[in-house]
Amino acid sequence: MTAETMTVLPAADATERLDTASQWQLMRWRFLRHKAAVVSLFVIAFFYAMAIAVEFVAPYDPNIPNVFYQYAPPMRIRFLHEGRLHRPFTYDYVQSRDPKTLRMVFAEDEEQPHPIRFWVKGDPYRFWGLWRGDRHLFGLENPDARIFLLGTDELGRDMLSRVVYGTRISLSIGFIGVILSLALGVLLGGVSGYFGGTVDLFIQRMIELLQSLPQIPLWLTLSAALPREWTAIQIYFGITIVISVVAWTEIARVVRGRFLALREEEFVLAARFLGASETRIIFRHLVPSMTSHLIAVLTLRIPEMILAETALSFIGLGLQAPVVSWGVLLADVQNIRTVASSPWLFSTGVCIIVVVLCFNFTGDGLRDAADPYTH
Amino acid sequence: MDADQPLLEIRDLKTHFHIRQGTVRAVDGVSLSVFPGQTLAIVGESGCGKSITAQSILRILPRAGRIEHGHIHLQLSGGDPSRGEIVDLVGLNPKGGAMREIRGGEIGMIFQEPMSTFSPVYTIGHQIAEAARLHRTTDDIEPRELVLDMLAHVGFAHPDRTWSQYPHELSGGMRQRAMIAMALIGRPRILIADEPTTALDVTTEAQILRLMKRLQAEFGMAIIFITHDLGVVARMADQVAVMYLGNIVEQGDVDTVFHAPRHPYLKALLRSVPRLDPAENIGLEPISGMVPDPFSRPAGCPFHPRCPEFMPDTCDTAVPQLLPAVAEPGRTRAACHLYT
Amino acid sequence: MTAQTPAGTEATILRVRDLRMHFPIQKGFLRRTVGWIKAVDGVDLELGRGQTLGLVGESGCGKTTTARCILGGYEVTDGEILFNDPELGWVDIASISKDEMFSVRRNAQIILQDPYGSLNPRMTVLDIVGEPLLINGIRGSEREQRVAELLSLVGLRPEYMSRYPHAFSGGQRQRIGIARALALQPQMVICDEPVSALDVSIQAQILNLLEELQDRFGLAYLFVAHQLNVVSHICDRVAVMYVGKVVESAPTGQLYDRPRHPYTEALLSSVPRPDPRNQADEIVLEGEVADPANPPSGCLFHPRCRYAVEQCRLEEPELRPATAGHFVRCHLADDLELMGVSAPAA
Amino acid sequence: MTQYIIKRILLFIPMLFVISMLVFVLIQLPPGDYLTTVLMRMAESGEEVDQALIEGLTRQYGLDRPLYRQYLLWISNIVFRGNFGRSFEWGMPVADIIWERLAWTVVLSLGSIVFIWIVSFPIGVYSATHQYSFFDYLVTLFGFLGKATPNFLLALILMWAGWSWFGWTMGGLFSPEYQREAWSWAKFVDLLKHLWVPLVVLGTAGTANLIRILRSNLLDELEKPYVQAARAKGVSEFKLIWKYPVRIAINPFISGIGGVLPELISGAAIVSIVLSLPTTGPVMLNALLSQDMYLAGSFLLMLATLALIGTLISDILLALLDPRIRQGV
Repeated sequence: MTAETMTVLPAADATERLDTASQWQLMRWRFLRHKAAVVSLFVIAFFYAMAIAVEFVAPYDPNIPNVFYQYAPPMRIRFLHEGRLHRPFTYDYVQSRDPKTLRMVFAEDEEQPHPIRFWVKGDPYRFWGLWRGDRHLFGLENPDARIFLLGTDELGRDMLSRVVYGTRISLSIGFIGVILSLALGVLLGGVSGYFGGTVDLFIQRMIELLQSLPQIPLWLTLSAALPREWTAIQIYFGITIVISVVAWTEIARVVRGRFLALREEEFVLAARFLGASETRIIFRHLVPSMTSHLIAVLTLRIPEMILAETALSFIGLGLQAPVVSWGVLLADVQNIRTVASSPWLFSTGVCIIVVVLCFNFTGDGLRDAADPYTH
Repeated sequence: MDADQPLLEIRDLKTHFHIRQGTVRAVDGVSLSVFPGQTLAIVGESGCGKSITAQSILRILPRAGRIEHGHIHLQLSGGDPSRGEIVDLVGLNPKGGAMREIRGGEIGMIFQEPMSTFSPVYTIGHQIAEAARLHRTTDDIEPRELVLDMLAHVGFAHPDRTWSQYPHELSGGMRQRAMIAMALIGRPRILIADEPTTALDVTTEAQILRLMKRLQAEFGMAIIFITHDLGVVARMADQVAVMYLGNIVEQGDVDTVFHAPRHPYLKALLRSVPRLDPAENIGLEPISGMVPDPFSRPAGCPFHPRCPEFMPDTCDTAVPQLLPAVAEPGRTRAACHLYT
Repeated sequence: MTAQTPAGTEATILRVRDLRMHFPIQKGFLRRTVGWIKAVDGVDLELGRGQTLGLVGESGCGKTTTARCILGGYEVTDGEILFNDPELGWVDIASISKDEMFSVRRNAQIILQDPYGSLNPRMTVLDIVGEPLLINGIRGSEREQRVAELLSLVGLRPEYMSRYPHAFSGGQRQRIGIARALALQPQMVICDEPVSALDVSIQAQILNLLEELQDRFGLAYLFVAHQLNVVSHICDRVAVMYVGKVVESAPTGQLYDRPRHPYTEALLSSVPRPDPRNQADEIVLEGEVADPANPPSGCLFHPRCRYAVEQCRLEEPELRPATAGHFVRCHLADDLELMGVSAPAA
Repeated sequence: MTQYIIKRILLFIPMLFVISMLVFVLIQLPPGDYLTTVLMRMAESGEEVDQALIEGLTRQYGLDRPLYRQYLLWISNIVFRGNFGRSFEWGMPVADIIWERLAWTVVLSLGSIVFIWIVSFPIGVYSATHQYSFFDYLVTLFGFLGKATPNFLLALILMWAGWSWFGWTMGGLFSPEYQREAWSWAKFVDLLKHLWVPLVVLGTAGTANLIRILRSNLLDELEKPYVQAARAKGVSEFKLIWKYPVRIAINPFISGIGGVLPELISGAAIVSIVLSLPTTGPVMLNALLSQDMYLAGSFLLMLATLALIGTLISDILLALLDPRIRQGV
């Protein structure tokens, strides 16, 4: 009986609330105690919200080059102009060539402040490829000036816009990939655990086999097999499928393991003795008992898929420019010397680490909360 | 060494657990004496604090548990036998050398789960020999000889085969025998047995109980026998302490405890046990209600909400003390307001 | 306490004949069957209406497997499980159709041992106790009404029905389990170690409740347990199992007073009694329980039996009547004078 | 024990067989067969297409035969003649290319395992026995960070940091001057100077992971009765921890080798590309990009074999360590 292993319950005056608390309520209470997980969940929600509305959130079209702003460093948001408080604004850059290193140097033009506004008109886009629009979350009042909060790349494209656009591809691959592997895993793992016998034996051996193969070389080989002439969207789904084909085995194992363990539970036995049908046992007893675990497992899988896409695109076997994904963006920083002089190119990397970290924290929190009945 | 002098004396022991939900007063003012060669049974239902008392003696409490108050005086062996050196275990560092000497050397312990009290990856011989090396280090005796001898003592027909067996190769009863061998190899003068037969079948239990009695006669050690089974108490104990919610509610010699119980809890407990002989089996009288939540202990006597002899304004206000300080012959000491 | 065998078929609700349940031992990559565990190997039982039959034995003797076979928990290897169903008449559960089994389950129910594991923690008490009702088409307020009745029947407050199992103590959970078993007003309830996991004081509460319910509804209990004192308290008849076989079965008083099988004798004398003045001179059995995958020859008990003779090693004894209603599986049953539990003259 | 090992090895062979089939299917997946790719290459480089060569290749790989015959030909060439086929990219037999690179892959992987063990073991044990201490939190945070940073990104960060702060160019296993040199003490020292970067990069994620696993396992084990029983016989706390719970908590470590090896090999594939190491990764990637499938397939086959061997070794080690597994309980 130690502090760590006991379910921690709210104060004693809330006993009635606790007594009638369902599994999900208990889980929520437990999860909320895990501060890092809660914060992480918000961060993830923020990123996914961004992924949904990239066209609107990104200030510019990610593929439009700006010849005058190659490798421009991030601009600062300022509040003081000529010593006086001013609404948030930026200064534009004037560039000159350093006489010694011959590199372009950017300096702020402190003459002219460019106020930042919300809901501004900017580059036209098609939201989700369907609806036309030209409003952006924020931008400069002056349509001719530019704001680069995360700097620009070698073609002078806005890094912030690129990172934001990358969010959509990378995060959705993680999500869709997990759903695909869930479908495969639940189907095969469930079948395996439910029927047992020869079917189980066969599927188990198959899983072991797939798991013994080194993952990344397998991914590489599979992605290399995707036809070259495929369009970006086809490649996108192709890569998602490749990632899921490798990843479903773990989920299948979890599903099967839980299924087997739960089938032996006394309450399942009790239901059977009551005359409950198989369907009822599966959907009323087995499935609810494993969902919470499954959600935790899946949450921990998503970052792995995001990383897989990143890795594949990074080395050129995944998505390719002009598609903008985090992996594609990272491919740009392979040249260390460029990064050394323009470290803001690493902002993609920071995003990846933050998102993956948050997924891991959330997943951990969910896993701890998944079984609120252990003592 | 004087037989009237207790080997081990616990005075007003309080062991509390500090966990997130609050403090659990698992042991709350327990005083006990253990005399040489005698068996003291501590009996009570789950959660009454009997195992925590045992763990407090050996200072092997779980992380959240702390001894808050009290003394545990142990008379050490060696030195001048008439005086003996007395040490307060509460004052010792639980990880220190002095305490480790006492564990296994002065006080041995056996546990409930014979399945999991041995590490699965070492042989039985190795694990017992380790204890032998810790407490019986003499140059002229090989630990192996000692262990084989002890294994034979606890009833292994082929000690040398058992020596190289792994725990999973033994049955539950055999494992418990091996556990006893391990606890006794250091020739402790006190053996703490924490529900040693609860996980065993009744015929195996009989084997183990008989074995313990035989070994006690042979080695002359005192036994602290922790159990919830009144039958086992009746078979094994000389002295009995009945615990309820961290307190001793009644204490006395075994015959008096069973035949002249005084505390309403003990009386009720005895009435609620089904008898083996169908002829003696009349209706059971269960104790109403249930053991209260450890976080919301009742004020006053902890048993008062379930007590059939509850006296308003007395039982729910003052905590009854275990009286009298010294048991009168033919009388137990009971912590109950009926007797004050 | 009547010590009569239910003679006529109509007084009998369950008759098990030569029940066998063998489990395959599978090993290796391809899970080949390398042997059989004869968990239940020729069990005969008879339970009268409104009676309680105790099934006792040590762990692994096959008592729980027997109980579960009776409710169609496994596909039995061999034997008959005849149940006198009020709607279907005599049916053999061992070879019954699914639909018929569904109907039988309304009249034969079970209370499981583990009060923690046997209730789905994700369902409210209403859903747990109401599950059998729902399965049989009783829904809505009618179901709620019934559940409320059942809860008060087992001594729980009906307001508790919206609570989840984690709100209850072990004893209360076992009451919920009993309410669930009684939901469809069965005639026979199998109690699979219903009080083993409970503290003494709670155990008595549950035993009294079971007796009360039996009186009220005329239930027949098959009471599976390892605690001989509990069995002695609640049963009319007792069957003792050893390694998959019934070795002795008799009315409780007879069995405890004058056992006829050496194993029963040893079992009874092993039980520590809560009275220091009345401690039996216990017969301590040597050795270990036989391995059901690899049983000894002849009488399964002979390696541990202090009365064993040559015949015991060679020949397997049959279960045969020693006196009226007292069956025993021992070659020497008539010759031995075995010790019972009655207090020796002080 | 011997019986157990023999059984495991006997199981290993059919596994390998099935994997080789899988690999063969994989290398057949890209559109177009080997021959058309070769012809296309030749046409691109303006070489004369030699009819005899075409026939030779067709015969050698059985390209006019059904797929299963092609497979049998391929696998029997590998098994009986050590002939993995020919890389047109390199213009030489695959066998000549892969062995040295495989050797480096093994060296790096084993080196990383040693690194992972040395680092994670004491930290994991300390962290579990001092739960909720400052160091424990620090380690946990490091664990999460290590898990969240893909190793190629870590490689990039290290290289970037090395370059911008110290002006180092990391990457490769040797300085250019030793690249073509014969082995010497100086070359070995040079190797060590370079080796730590890939080891750290490859080892970080694994270390973070193992610390987490060890910590949580050990926390479970510390609550077990056998630990209390050992404590009750007077074993000193230090010895107690290392001898009893750690010994059990180590099992996932051992079985981890089976999983760590494929993971390391996997991770090494991309890290090697970033750090331009002479391992399998970069060559395999090139082979895949240029559809040099016999080369890529051979790599995949060999890497899978390595991983299988890892599993085999860990199974055997596990059996050595745990009598319950050894005796098939």
